[in-house]
Formats: sequence, structure tokens, C-alpha cells
Amino acid sequence: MADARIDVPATAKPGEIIEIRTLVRHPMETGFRRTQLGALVPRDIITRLVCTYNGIEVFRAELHPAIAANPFIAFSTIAVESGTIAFTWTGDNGYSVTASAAITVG
Amino acid sequence: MIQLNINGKSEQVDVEPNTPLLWVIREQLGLTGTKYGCGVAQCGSCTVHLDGAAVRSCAVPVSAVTGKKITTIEGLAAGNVLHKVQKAWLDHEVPQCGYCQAGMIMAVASLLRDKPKPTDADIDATITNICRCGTFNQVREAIHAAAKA
Amino acid sequence: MNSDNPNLSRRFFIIGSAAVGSGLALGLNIPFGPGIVRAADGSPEVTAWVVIRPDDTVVIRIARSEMGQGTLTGLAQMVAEELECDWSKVTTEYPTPGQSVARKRVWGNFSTGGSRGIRDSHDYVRRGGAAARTMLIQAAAEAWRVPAAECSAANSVITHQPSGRTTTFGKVAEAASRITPPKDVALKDPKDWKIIGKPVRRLDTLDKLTGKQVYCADLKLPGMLNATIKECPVFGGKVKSFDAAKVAGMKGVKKVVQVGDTAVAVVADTWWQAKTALDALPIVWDEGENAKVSSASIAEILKAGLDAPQAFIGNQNGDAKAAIAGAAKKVEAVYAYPYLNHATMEPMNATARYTADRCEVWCPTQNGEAAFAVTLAASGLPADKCEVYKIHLGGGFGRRGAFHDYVTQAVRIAKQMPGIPVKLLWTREEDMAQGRYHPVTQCKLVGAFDAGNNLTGLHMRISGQSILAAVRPQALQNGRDPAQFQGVAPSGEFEFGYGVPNLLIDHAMRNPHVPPGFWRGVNINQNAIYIECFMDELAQAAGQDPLEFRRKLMGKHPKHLAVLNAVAEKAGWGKPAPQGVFRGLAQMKAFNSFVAACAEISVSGGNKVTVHRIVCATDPGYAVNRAQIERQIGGSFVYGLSALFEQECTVKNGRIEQQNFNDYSSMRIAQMPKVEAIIMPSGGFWGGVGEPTICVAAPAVLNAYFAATGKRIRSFPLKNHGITMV
Amino acid sequence: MQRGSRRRFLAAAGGLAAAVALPSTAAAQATRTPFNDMPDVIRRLVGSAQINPGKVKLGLPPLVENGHLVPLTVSVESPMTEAAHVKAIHVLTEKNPLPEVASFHLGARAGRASVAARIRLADTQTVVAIAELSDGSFWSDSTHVIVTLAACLEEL
Repeated sequence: MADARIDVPATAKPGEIIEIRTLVRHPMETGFRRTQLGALVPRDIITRLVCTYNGIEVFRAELHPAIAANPFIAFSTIAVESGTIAFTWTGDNGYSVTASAAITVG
Repeated sequence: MIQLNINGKSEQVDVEPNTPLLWVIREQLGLTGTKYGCGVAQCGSCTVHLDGAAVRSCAVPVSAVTGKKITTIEGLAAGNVLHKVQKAWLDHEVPQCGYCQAGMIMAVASLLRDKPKPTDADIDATITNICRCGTFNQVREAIHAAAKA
Repeated sequence: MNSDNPNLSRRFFIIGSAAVGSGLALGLNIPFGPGIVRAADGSPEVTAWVVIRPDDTVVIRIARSEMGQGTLTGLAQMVAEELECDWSKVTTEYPTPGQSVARKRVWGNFSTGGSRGIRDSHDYVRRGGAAARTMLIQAAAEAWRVPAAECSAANSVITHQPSGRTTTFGKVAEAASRITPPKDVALKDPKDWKIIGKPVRRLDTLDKLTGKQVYCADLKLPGMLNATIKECPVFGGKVKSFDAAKVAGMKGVKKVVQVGDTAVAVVADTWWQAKTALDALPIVWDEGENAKVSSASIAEILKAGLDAPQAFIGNQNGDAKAAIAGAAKKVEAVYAYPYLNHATMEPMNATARYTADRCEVWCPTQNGEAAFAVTLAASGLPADKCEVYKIHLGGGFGRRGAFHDYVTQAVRIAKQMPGIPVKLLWTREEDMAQGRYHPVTQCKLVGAFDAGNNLTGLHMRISGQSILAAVRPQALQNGRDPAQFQGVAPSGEFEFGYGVPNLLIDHAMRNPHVPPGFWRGVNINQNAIYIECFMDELAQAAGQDPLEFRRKLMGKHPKHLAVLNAVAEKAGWGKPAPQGVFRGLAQMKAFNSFVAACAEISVSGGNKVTVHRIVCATDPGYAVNRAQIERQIGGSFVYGLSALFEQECTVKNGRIEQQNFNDYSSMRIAQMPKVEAIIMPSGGFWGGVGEPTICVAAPAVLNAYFAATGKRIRSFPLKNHGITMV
Repeated sequence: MQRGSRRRFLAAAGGLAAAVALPSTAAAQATRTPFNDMPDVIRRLVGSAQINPGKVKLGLPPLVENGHLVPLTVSVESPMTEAAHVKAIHVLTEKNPLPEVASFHLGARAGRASVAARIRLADTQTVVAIAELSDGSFWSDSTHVIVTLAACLEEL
């Protein structure tokens, strides 16, 4: 599995509300777990997902340790024009992953 | 087709000859009082009688029992009257979860057939069924009570 | 109940099968929505706990699970006591978790573990009975047009005192069910109890004697197929591949399915066909890193924890380390306790039927709500499209309480065969390989004495596996697992019974990959061995009698001391034992009950142990049914002593080595000691029954073994030392 | 990601390359001691505004076994126009080690105020969803979820 999977319709009608689903592979280490030797496993989570549509932010999520491993986030946006819907996940320890999808609106 | 005599009835079953008697009893004949506990003749939950003798049916291929009288827990009572072991089990409230008790009762009924007044040593030597709930003291009391009945 | 009727009356056959039949009918046919006030057969529900049929039969609803421990009967006694019904007319039924969700959890918690079945629900189930009685009386009074205060109920009969008129519960139940339940009801004073506290006969015995009792492994649904499963034997491993074509043509085989990432199942007409095919199925596992782990490597990790600088503190007063450093005399010992499997007689199993808009599960569970939760998760359907039916359990002991892996599997299999009910039944070998094991620990104890042989300090260092860290890490208390200190805690349900001037009890957490679970008694099993055997070691070092040594430390723990004194007195401690017989003691507070045992054993040939007698005392606060408490004590000893003498789960190449009862044995009747129970409820609190006494058998026997042989055994099971139980 | 036919993009980027993206607050949060101060956190989110019941629908299963993976949906009644829309949806818990679960920021371009995620629940507890609307008002819904595993561990 690649780090990120996104599910964006390839085509949509203008003004159509489209559903976007995202999944990114990440342990979302809470900072509350213990190792085999009883030591605390340091927190290591994705803290943010930003979605832009032709460069304009249309959705943003701030995430905390209570988001389950391999964060799945679904939301919607209105198909306004053809172009690119892009996603950026950022988090602890310099984590950053991007993905994008082309959409044809017409 | 294999011909079986079970609880006084004649039955025909269409199974592989090496199928354990336990699974023929449970799955072909629908008599689920006889239990699966281990499959290797260790626990005794599957005990039935072959011509009155206790056997662990999980380790007996069905082909080996043709011509023998099979009795399961469902066939132990005489019509409407409980077998004296069942009666003693009721009086002494032996079962906890009860899963092993059909096998236990069958083993004890066979013991009492062979030794109507078993000593504790006879019980210890003969009754080797596993009961994880641990009802052994009630089992022993009930065996002695059944022997007196 | 007529359960002492030896004859197979008509009732025997009809009620026996009806109990199962109606349960299934409820499951299959009858929607049971919110607000309904009728039972499945149309009889009026007076309160959620009580249904009364026109023939005066009282159906008491039981949310907790009966698995042999007698809670079904005990809870029914609670309701019946306040209801004032005729006990001989009582029967029971399980409400379903789906009904519970729809009715906003009207029956409370379904969880049956931690010896909490009765002690956590006694109050509200009694109120359910009392409310029903009030409503029945009011219904009769309204019919007679008399004040309810002039009426009373006893034995299912309502009497108008001034006129002497009577009616029965069955005649007024319909009217009572329409009355608004009272907001508050008074409960009886325990001294007025007539049914609670009496050794009434169990409600569930007869069918277990005739083969009629349907356990979940016996369930049969129309069109049902049978399945059995193999999960990767290395915990954490996955399925790499399997060759379904190799078995697809075998007789009866319907489908080979992968179940999640980790398991493969065969579905066939019969279970035996499924098992035969699964045995023949080539499966390649991706075993992962854990395949390198062995019991020896785990033991090394735990051993390092015994002296590790960092540990979580569970109980502390004074300065134990300073007391030990300045001691005139030090005593030190290291103990170890292995992994254990529950080995319920009925292997794990569940039956599921899935369609796109409904998922139903029949399963043996200690917590119907938990089974329902995994049904929702595995099916992906909402709560109003799922239902779980609890079918009688062939043992639980903790395996079927917290973890419903077997239910998840059954739903995942059924999802791959929509519309067809599939019964998944594990082999015993699978049950041994896929447990939720009693966790592994080691323990180092150091005691300090002053020049006058007074115990001045004690350090108990536990090193080993935390259940909480594995299953609910977010609930750790800044890393500390409070359950690790059961029996040695500073206060509460598991309060340490000794006053030591300088005390430190701490835990170096070490978490191997083997999945831990809640095994009857949980951590009191090993903690009792550690502390109670070491108390004997300390007494010996001080040259004092083990009972007297303990008594001196128990001044502030009178209830702990009372049960210890009771067993000592009854066993004749201090008086000569029969020739060749030796005694050992132990005490503990567990699950809010105070328990103690005195074991009498003899040893022949240096290693053949006969346990002749165990005198056991318990103070559970209130004793609901002494006959059942006695059976739980005896049964808990079988569970605990089987482990002590014969059981361990060892790890090789990341997997459990034991496969069946041939290499994971369990006590037989020949090994069973006489058990003398002293049930001494002191009132004012509610303690558990099913688990507490398990922990005192093993240390009492070990202390007696030392008395007999002069040898301290500190690692288990005893078979590893060539010691057998005869 | 069940809609296989519609899934047509797999992306993997060099995650650790962009170390510059670490915001300074994340490092601070990473060391936060577990402490659930949900009422204070809510107060910080909404300021002095009233929180009204209604408009929000929080979807969670009534029962979960261990709470490691709990499906969550939140939807809010809103026309989702420039003039009247949902600006943010906050999800909080009362008994997790930390109260915050997630904050979702959206606007009129979302078309529909509806989000889904998978969350963790450490204990049987109430989960709260609060929606912040473009008119400055706050609306909420809450749901009780039973974590059945918690029942095995009470007071151990």
C-alpha cells in the first residue's frame, strides 16, 4: 500500500457535490503506549490534512492522538471547475505526504 | 452406507468409514448431547457406550462400531425415568457449565454396570474425564449415592 | 421448578425443549422494539426484569451470562426475593443486546467477569423485582377498589388483609403491566430475606443431564454450514498464501475463505469435513519478527526487569530500600509464573448469518454487549440491523469476556456466504494456539529483619506482562497498570493484608508479543503465590510459626485475619496432623472478598504429592447461595491446582507449543482433595465468589510442600520439577 | 476506500524529506501530559458563545469492543451557502487521555456539512461534536459509547 490513497471522482457535473475519501498509512502513535520493555512510545501522529482545489483550500482537518491508525477522513466539496484536487498530510517528526487527483468538470 | 444401532434404533449413515463416531452421532444423527472437547480421547466429553462399555467416541472410526449397540446420553434414561446416575446428578446438583457432564455420566453409568458398589479407588482409576469447572467432589458424592440407589 | 422430580414428566420434555425453542424463535422471528411491554409469547412484562404468564409462571430476565458459576440462579433469587413470588414458578431468559440497545440499556451491564455478576447488579435487579411487586399489588388493589396499603404479596399470591380476598400474580399481571412503575422502592432488610441466602436448587441442571441442553457448539439452524479455522500460529503474523484448489474437490467442501489478514477457514456441509479439508489445506504464513521469540528469550527479558531501576509503584510506605540496606538479616527469593490457557471445555465457536441488511450471531459469551459490538464492527451494519443471541456457554473463565475474536471471525466468514448461516467451531488445537493467555511474570522479593527478628522492610518487584498495556494502553495510569497489583494493593478490592513498616511493591513492565487476557482470578493467581509463599519463607527465616508470623502483621486487617483464623482453627493448625500429613496456609483479599486456605498434603518418594484436604474460608459480605459458593470454591481449586501442577503454555518460534489436553493437562477426580468451605459473610459489603478463592489453593499447597520436604519450589508448573499430583 | 472503480490515484511522496513542515506547536503538543479537561477545551473553542443543542448529528456505534477503531460521522443541518454555512466541526471526548479528537474546517464550498473519520475511544464515555456556524453560533450533539472491554477492568 502506498502511503496515501485518495478517492476522488474523475468527472463531475458543475455544482455537483462530490464525496472525497482519504486514507493514509500511519501508526498514529498516541504517546500512551508502552514498548516491550515498558518504556513509553513517543507520540508520532499526523496532525493535519489540508485539501486544496486548484490551489484554494477547501477543507482542513486538525488531528489528535484519538484518530485511529491509518487515518481515514471523508468529506465533500462542490465540483466547480476542472483541475487538480491536492492533499497534504503533515505531522510529528517532519512528516509530510502529498497526493493529488485530476478532476474533469463538465 | 453404514448401518448403526443407536439408542435402540437402527440408522443408516452415508459417511467416510474413518469418520469418528462422535461426528456421526453429532452431525449425521443430530444427537448433540455427546460433546467435542479434544478429539484425541483425552477429555472424555464424547463418552458413549458400545455394548454398555464406555468409549471415547472421538477416537473411534464409525466403521468399527457396526453391529454394536451404541448408547448416547439421549438414550440413557429408560423412557420417562431418569437413569440412577442422572437422578443422583440431579440430587447432588453436579453440573456447573455442564459441557463435560454427559460424558462424565456415561463413564459413571458404565462403571456402575461393571462395579455396582465402586470404592473411591475404583472411581479414581476409572473416571478420568476432564471437568474444567471442577465438580469432582459432587461427582464422587453422586456416584456413591447412585450406587446406593 | 420440580427439578428434583426424577421422572421424565411431560414438563421435562416440553419445558426442556421450549426453553431453547423459544429462545431461537425470539431470535429468528420476533422483532423486539423499544417500548414493548410484552414478552415473545405475548405475556405482559411488568418491569423489564419480570414477565408473568397467565399460569403464574414468572420469567426473570438475566442480563449476565451463566457459564456454570450459578449467577443465573443467584440473580433470579435476588429478583424473586423482592417480587415475593413462588420460587417454584420461576424460570429465566436472557434479553438480547439488541433489545438492550433499543431500550437504552434497561438491563444495565451484560459483562460477566471479575466476579461482578451479582455484586455489581444486586441493587438494581432487586429494585426491578420490588417495583414489579408494587405494581402487581396496586393492580389487585385497583381491581378490588381497596387501598394498596391494605394488600400484601407472598408466594405469588396477593392478599387483601382486611377481607382475606386473594388473587395471583398471573391474574393481575396484565393490569400491572399498564401501571407506571414507581419512581422509588424500598428494599428488604437482609435479615428478612427468604430466598436470598438459601441454598435453593439451580434452575439449569436437568437439561445438562440428558443431553438436551443446547450449547452454542450444538446449535443447528436450517441450511447451516459448518466451518473451522486456522489463524497464523505466530501472534502478529499474517496469511501469505493458501492453495484452495487442493481441497476444493473434497467431499462436502463449500468454500475456502480468508478471514481478515491473519486466518483461513474452510466451510463445508459438516464440521468434520471442514476440519479434514483444513488439515489438508496448504497455507503459507508470513510469520514476521515474532517467529524468533521463545520462552527462554521472554524469560531473559523478564529477568532483567527484576533489577531494573525503573518500575511503576503499586504500594509503598516508609523506605523499603533503606530498611533492606540496613537490615540485620535479609531474605531474598525469585519466583516465576507461566502463560496459561483457559481451555474451556467447549472450544471457541460462533454462528453467524449475514445479509446486506441484517446480521445475526449466536454465540457463547460472557458479555453479550461485547459480542454485539464486534458484530456491528465486523458486519458494518448499524445496531438496529444486528442481533446477538447468547447461547449456553461450555465454560468461560475469562476467555469469552473481553475478547470476541471468534465472533468477528464467524461474521467475516458469513459475510462471504450471504444468507447462509455458518457455524464456526475451533478445534481444540486452535483453541490452544489462539488463546488470550494468563500473562507471564517473575517476582523478586526481599525481606529485611532487625536484630530482634522483626520484619522491618519488604520489597516485592514484579516483572512481566501487563494486560492493560496490551488491550487498553490509553487506560494506563501514566504507564502504571493498577491490575498488576491485585492482592497487594494499598486499598480497595485487592487490599494487601499485611502491615509492614517499610514496604515497596513495584512493577517493571515487560510486554512480550503473546496476547494476554483475563484468566479466572487474573493477577491474584501469581501474586498470591509470590507473597504468601514468601511470607512462609520470612516466617521460617525468623524462626516463627507461619500463622503467628502472619498474625503479627495483620493487626490492622481484621477481616483478612478472621478468615485466616477460621481456616487455621478448623484445620487444626498448631495441633498434630495425621502421620505424614503437612499443612500450609495462605490468605488474600480478592474481588472484594476475604479468602484463606489451609492445605493438608502428604508427599511420597519426595515428589508425589497427595492433597488430602483444603479448608477454605471466604467472607464475601453476603452469601446469596451457599450451595453454589461451595461449588465455586471447589471448582476454583481445580482450576488453580491444575495450573500449579500441570499447566504452562511455552513459546517456541513465536507460537504456543502445547496443542491439546495431552500436553496441557487438567486435574482428574483422583487428584481432587476434600474441600471444606467456611462461608462467613460479615455483611455490609458485596464481594465476589467465582474467582477469589482460586488464589489461595496454590500457595497453601506450596507451603505445605515445604513443610513436608524442606524444599521451596519457585517456578511453575510443578511438573517441571518432577513433582506430580497423585 | 471500497469504491474500487472510482479509486484511480495512488500517491506516495517522500514523507520525511519535508522536515521543514514541523510546526513548533506540534513539538509542544507531543509532550502533553494525559489530562482530560474537556470543559476547558470547549470553552477555549467557543469563547463566550452559547452552545445550542441541535442541528448536529453525531453518528457512532452504541457499543464497541476495544475502542481502537471506531467509525464516526458528523453531519450538520446547513444550507452551506456563502451567507450561511458551517465553518468548523470539532469532536471531543470526555474520558480519553486528551479531550481533542479532531477539528474539521470547511466552508460553503463543501456543499454539504458532513464528515467521516475513524477514531479511538479509551473508555465508555460521551463523545461531543460541536459545529461552528458562519453566523457565529455553535450547535452540538453528543452520544454515549460503551467500550465493552472497559467493563472487564473496572476497579482492577
